[in-house]
Amino acid sequence: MKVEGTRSYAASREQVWAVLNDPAEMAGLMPGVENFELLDETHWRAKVKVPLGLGSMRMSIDFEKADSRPPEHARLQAKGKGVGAIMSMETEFDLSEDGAGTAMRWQADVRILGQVASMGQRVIQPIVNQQVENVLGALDRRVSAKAAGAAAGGPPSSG
Amino acid sequence: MLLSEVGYARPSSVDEAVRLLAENDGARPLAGGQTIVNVMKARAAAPDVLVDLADLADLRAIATAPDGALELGALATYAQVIASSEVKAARPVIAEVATQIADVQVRNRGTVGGNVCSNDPTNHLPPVFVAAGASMTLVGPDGERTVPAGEFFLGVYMTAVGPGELLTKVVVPARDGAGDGFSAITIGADGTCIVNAAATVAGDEARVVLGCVAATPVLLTAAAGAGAVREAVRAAGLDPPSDLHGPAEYRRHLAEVVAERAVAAAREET
Amino acid sequence: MTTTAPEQVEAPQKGFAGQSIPRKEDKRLVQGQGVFFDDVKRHGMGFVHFVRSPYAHAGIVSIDVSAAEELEGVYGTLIGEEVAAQTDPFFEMSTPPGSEIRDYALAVGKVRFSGEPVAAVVAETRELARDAAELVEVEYEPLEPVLDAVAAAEPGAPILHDEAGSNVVWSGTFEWGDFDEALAEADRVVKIDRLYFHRFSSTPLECAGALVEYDRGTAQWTLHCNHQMPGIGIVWMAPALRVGSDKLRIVTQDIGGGFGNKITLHPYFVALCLLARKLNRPVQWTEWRTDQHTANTHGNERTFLDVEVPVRSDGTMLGFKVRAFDDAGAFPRYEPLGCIIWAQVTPGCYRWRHVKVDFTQTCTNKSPTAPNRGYSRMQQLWFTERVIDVVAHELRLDPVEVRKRNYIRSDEMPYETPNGCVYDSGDYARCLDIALDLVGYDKLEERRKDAESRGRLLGLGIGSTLDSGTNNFGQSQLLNPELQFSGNNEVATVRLDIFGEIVVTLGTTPQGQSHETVAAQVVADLLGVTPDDVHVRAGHDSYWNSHAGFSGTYASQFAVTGLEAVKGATLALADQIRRLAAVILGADGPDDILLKEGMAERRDMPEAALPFMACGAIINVNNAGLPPELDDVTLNCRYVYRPPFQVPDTERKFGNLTLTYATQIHACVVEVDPETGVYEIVDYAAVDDCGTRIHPQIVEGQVHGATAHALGAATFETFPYDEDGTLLASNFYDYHVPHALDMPPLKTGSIESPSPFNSLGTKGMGEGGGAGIHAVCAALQDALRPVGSPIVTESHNPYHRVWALIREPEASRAGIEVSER
Amino acid sequence: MAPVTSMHVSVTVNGELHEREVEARRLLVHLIRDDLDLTGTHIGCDTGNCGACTVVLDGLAVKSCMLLAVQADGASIETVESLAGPDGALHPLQQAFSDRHALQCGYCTPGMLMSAKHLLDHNAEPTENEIRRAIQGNVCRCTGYVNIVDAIAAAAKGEVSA
Repeated sequence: MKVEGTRSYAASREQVWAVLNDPAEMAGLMPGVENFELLDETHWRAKVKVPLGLGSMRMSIDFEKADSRPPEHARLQAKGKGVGAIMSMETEFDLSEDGAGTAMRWQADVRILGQVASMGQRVIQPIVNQQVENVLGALDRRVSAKAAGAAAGGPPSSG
Repeated sequence: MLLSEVGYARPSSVDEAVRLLAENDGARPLAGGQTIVNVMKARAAAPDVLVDLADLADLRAIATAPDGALELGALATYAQVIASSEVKAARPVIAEVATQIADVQVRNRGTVGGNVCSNDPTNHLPPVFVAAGASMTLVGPDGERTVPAGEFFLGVYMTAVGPGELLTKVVVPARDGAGDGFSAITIGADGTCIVNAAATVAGDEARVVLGCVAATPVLLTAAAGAGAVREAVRAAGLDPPSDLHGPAEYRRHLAEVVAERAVAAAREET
Repeated sequence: MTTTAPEQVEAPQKGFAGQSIPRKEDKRLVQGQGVFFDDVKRHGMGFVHFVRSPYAHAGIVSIDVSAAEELEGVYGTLIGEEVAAQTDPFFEMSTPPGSEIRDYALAVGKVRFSGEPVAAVVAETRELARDAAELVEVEYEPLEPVLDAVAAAEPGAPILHDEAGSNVVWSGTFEWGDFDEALAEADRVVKIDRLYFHRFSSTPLECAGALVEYDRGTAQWTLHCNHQMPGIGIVWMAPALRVGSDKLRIVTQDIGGGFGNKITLHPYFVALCLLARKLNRPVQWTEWRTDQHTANTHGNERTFLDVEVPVRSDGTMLGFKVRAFDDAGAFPRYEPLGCIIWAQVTPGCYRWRHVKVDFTQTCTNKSPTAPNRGYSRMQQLWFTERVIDVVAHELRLDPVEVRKRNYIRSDEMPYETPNGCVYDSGDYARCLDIALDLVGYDKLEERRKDAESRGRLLGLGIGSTLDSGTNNFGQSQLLNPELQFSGNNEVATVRLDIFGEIVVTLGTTPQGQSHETVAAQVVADLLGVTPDDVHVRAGHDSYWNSHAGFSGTYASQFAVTGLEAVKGATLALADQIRRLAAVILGADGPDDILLKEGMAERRDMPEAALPFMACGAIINVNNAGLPPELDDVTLNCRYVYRPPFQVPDTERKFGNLTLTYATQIHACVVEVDPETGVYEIVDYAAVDDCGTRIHPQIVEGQVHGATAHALGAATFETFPYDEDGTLLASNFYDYHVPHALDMPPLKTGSIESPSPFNSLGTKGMGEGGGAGIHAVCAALQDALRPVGSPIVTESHNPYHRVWALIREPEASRAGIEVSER
Repeated sequence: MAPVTSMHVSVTVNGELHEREVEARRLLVHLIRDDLDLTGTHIGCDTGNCGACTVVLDGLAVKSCMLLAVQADGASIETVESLAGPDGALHPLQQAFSDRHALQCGYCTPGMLMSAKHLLDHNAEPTENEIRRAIQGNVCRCTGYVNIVDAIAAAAKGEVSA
């Protein structure tokens, strides 16, 4: 299942890039992260408890930074395991300058296997959309906070 | 079958229930359990604590308010709704729709509150309540608040009920000459819904709400004629899900049909 | 409900056979006192949970059970490596490459369908077993799945079984008559590029399972289970476990429906046997509904390509040619038998003499298939019925007339089909007339108009099918001449016990087919007692001597094999009673003794009579001084019935493959809402001819059930997969089986054309031929004529497909071509 | 009260009081079948669709796989084992099911009978459609429901064999 979209930020490319490429920052964007572990430069693991309304779904997700051309392009692979569900996701971001701000073109290819996929065909798409919206919403807030922090002379974030 | 370990509490008052919901991370109210127990069986999603509302007798009541509004307690079962003279007098469509929900056993246990709070896109009641302009009463640690049905449904399985909050009742305004209608295409007789629509017609205006075509009920308003209703559904640019019971284009087409039928039924009641 | 009076072809039988007596099984079942496998408990038993693959196709990199084993209350685990070390792969029936496939109780090295078991965990409670299963860590290396039988045969397709090197399980050509000659004789040839029979199953309400005990002292396993074909089950399991067949005792009592889906449980059961031995405790496994849907068995999915039908101007069809692709799923467990079973009904009900079939069966990354009510014949019969209706439509012929013109006639019975099968008896045209009468065919046009006035489209369709019963297992040699299977057998014992009790044991494993009752009727008539006097043991136990190689309940055969065995054993007992009584009563000989009302009496002197109780007592506990001529009288008689079969001719793929053919002619009237494609069956008639009926009510019950399965499959029931190989109907929400409100009113009728090939005149009839599926397809095609005449080319027609047919009728007709000769 | 993962449960089943310590996650059907050994109540699906586990709880037909056992604390439950009289005499519904051949494998029968009993307790003279609606939540894979509907109608009318 492919989802994609564009987003614009009142922040510099570097600022957006900094958020998107810092695993710890990313972990902060995902809903329900309980535990986060950096394995090496390009690999990290998160234990999440995704709130799904009727209850939460626990997953252990391994991330791999597959491709990175700062500050314009990144590709990320994620593989998650939960009870009755295997999730795999490949996400790509392309950042371009947009006046004073930054435009982001993103796409994600999400695949879900297992019992959950078997039972939830008709709701998986909207649920994935909801989760993506959550992440993007959090990203918006984080980037604005960063931009505001930078404007206020805060410390530059490390890549 | 065979659920994960779960905490269980059975409060004896709404206050205690709200406290339990607020104090326990991952707590979720348990009403009839006809959706949540199933979800827990699959273990894909599970609450950590179930707060069983069974002893909150006040929440079972179905009553007519002085202004003629119908007050459905969150714990009123479908069977109660079907048998209720208040429902029949105020908003008969709700009883009619309740008779189409699942089967006798589920109707004996399943509740109005459970139906709207689980907000599965195939549920019948969310479109009915949105069309009728109902409102949901929520009680939380900070007291009571009211959310219009149109703002209550936020996503698949997601509603405006916040952490530590409890839905206590659904208030459906008096009909005041308006008519209600409902139409659904289901898999077999009263099986899982493929597409449904509820309509409330007042004068020449129809509020049509489509279910099962998006994550939440889709509200449209149109002149209450067949052509206008179909046009309004087409103009809505629906992007319904595809599944084994019907591709998106079939659902898109059915949406027009059930919208028109629901409006026609509603007009008959005006 | 209307029931036409059965038209007796012979004089009505006397006695209990032929009467609908109260069922013996009912008293316990209506009180919840049946014993189903999940009701059996043992001290210290552990509960088994299988860890299943979420991938349709993947290599197994590693399995780590340590966390699961550390959980308190967990007794142990089992993984594929242990299975591979301790067992041999299950016996495969195919020739190469299919025979190279290595099928084990758990996945070894790779997984080949979503839901395939990769490990098992045993724990103190059911819940704990599941908790522990979640702790088993399996690392997979995903592989591309292949999900279509035709694509699986193409070069370059992902290969499921590397050791076979091909996905083809079996492939061969069948040629009977002279198809080229038929083309030359034809006035027209109708070509259909593709017909598709979908995947579904009967989904018995009781899922599979077993409680397995291992006795270290005797090295014997006892399986309390619901296997419906223990004879063959043991043939699979014992060699895999490297033991003799006597080391496996299979016990069943009540079984909650089977329909074929409980024939290939051996992989699970072998895993349970290994666990019971490894952990030295009884282990219990109850399959879940989700498991049954994803990983038990499905019915065979079949695609028919490049169909050619030579037809004369008057509508006489001369035969057909087709390329068929059968989807066996991930493992050919009972397969490739489906590659020949269809040939039992090669021409359906029709006098088609020239047939050419190219048949290929492949593996795909989907649930394995296995016999499912109407196994492999239903697909072929659907094909023949579709051919009839498509050809009739294209040539503008009346489907009723075309059927009557092409049906095999009653005066041609017994009729040898082009491939040597012998249709024993029947009168299809008469059954059709009765069915049409029941649905008011003469008023059809008026009803069409009435429906039209309500905005509905009305159509009528016919399904003509056969239920071929009592397999000649020699047909397996047409697939693989090396196979050492042929004929068939079933066994029963009948004995007279100390207090005069008549006790019957059966080799069968009924799942609702009422064998206790029907066997008692036959025994009662032969011994001159009432069915109440006959104690038929409930269930099956392979440890008794009531067990033969093909024992079980499957393939529509009890009324022939089961009852012939019962009859044989009862006649032997009757003869022994008469011989004993003749000696005791001083009669001239056994022929002078009459068995009547529980007594053996002298014909010439009725006051000289010996109660059965006395007979039982004399032989069992009071036998001193009996003369030597009674040495062989035990009053405990076992009889194995062997149907009169020959090994088929493997060169010509020719021979008689089944003993009896019951007829089902169904007529269906549908009303379609053209706006939505939603349709309703407004009238339905099922006319059945299964020869002599021992218990008409039970026969009718089987007709109802088979019809419900067919109607469910026609409209609701399907097992579709997404592109990753995930099953999309893993529970009863998405796999909608008909509920009470979904079933139309059923009218039934019957005639009796006794089979000349067995002594009772009976025919197996439990499976039916899926007539409802064909009837619905035909009725929809008929109803949709006013909206562009779409052609129904698939067996499953949910509302959205009907809507698509209405919207794009031309698309459905694109693959149909009529050429003049 | 703080949430617990296990609690003491008292239920009256077929007139007999049972007390058990039960995990909160245990389904009522497992309490009935595994702990109380009343194996007449069956399980046919994982999702509350099939109705094989139907029992009557405080006068209402419910699916015992859709309730936690702890939810039944204090409740009175009737299972199929309650239908026949103490003398073994079959309930009219049981007799009608046998008379009319309304069961084949018998697996759905206990749940079907409890749904039928619930119907007749609330509606002594049901129409055919009311009967079909009453058993809509009970799946039978053997009979096509034809004889089940007949049997319930016959029991309602008292047309059962002695």
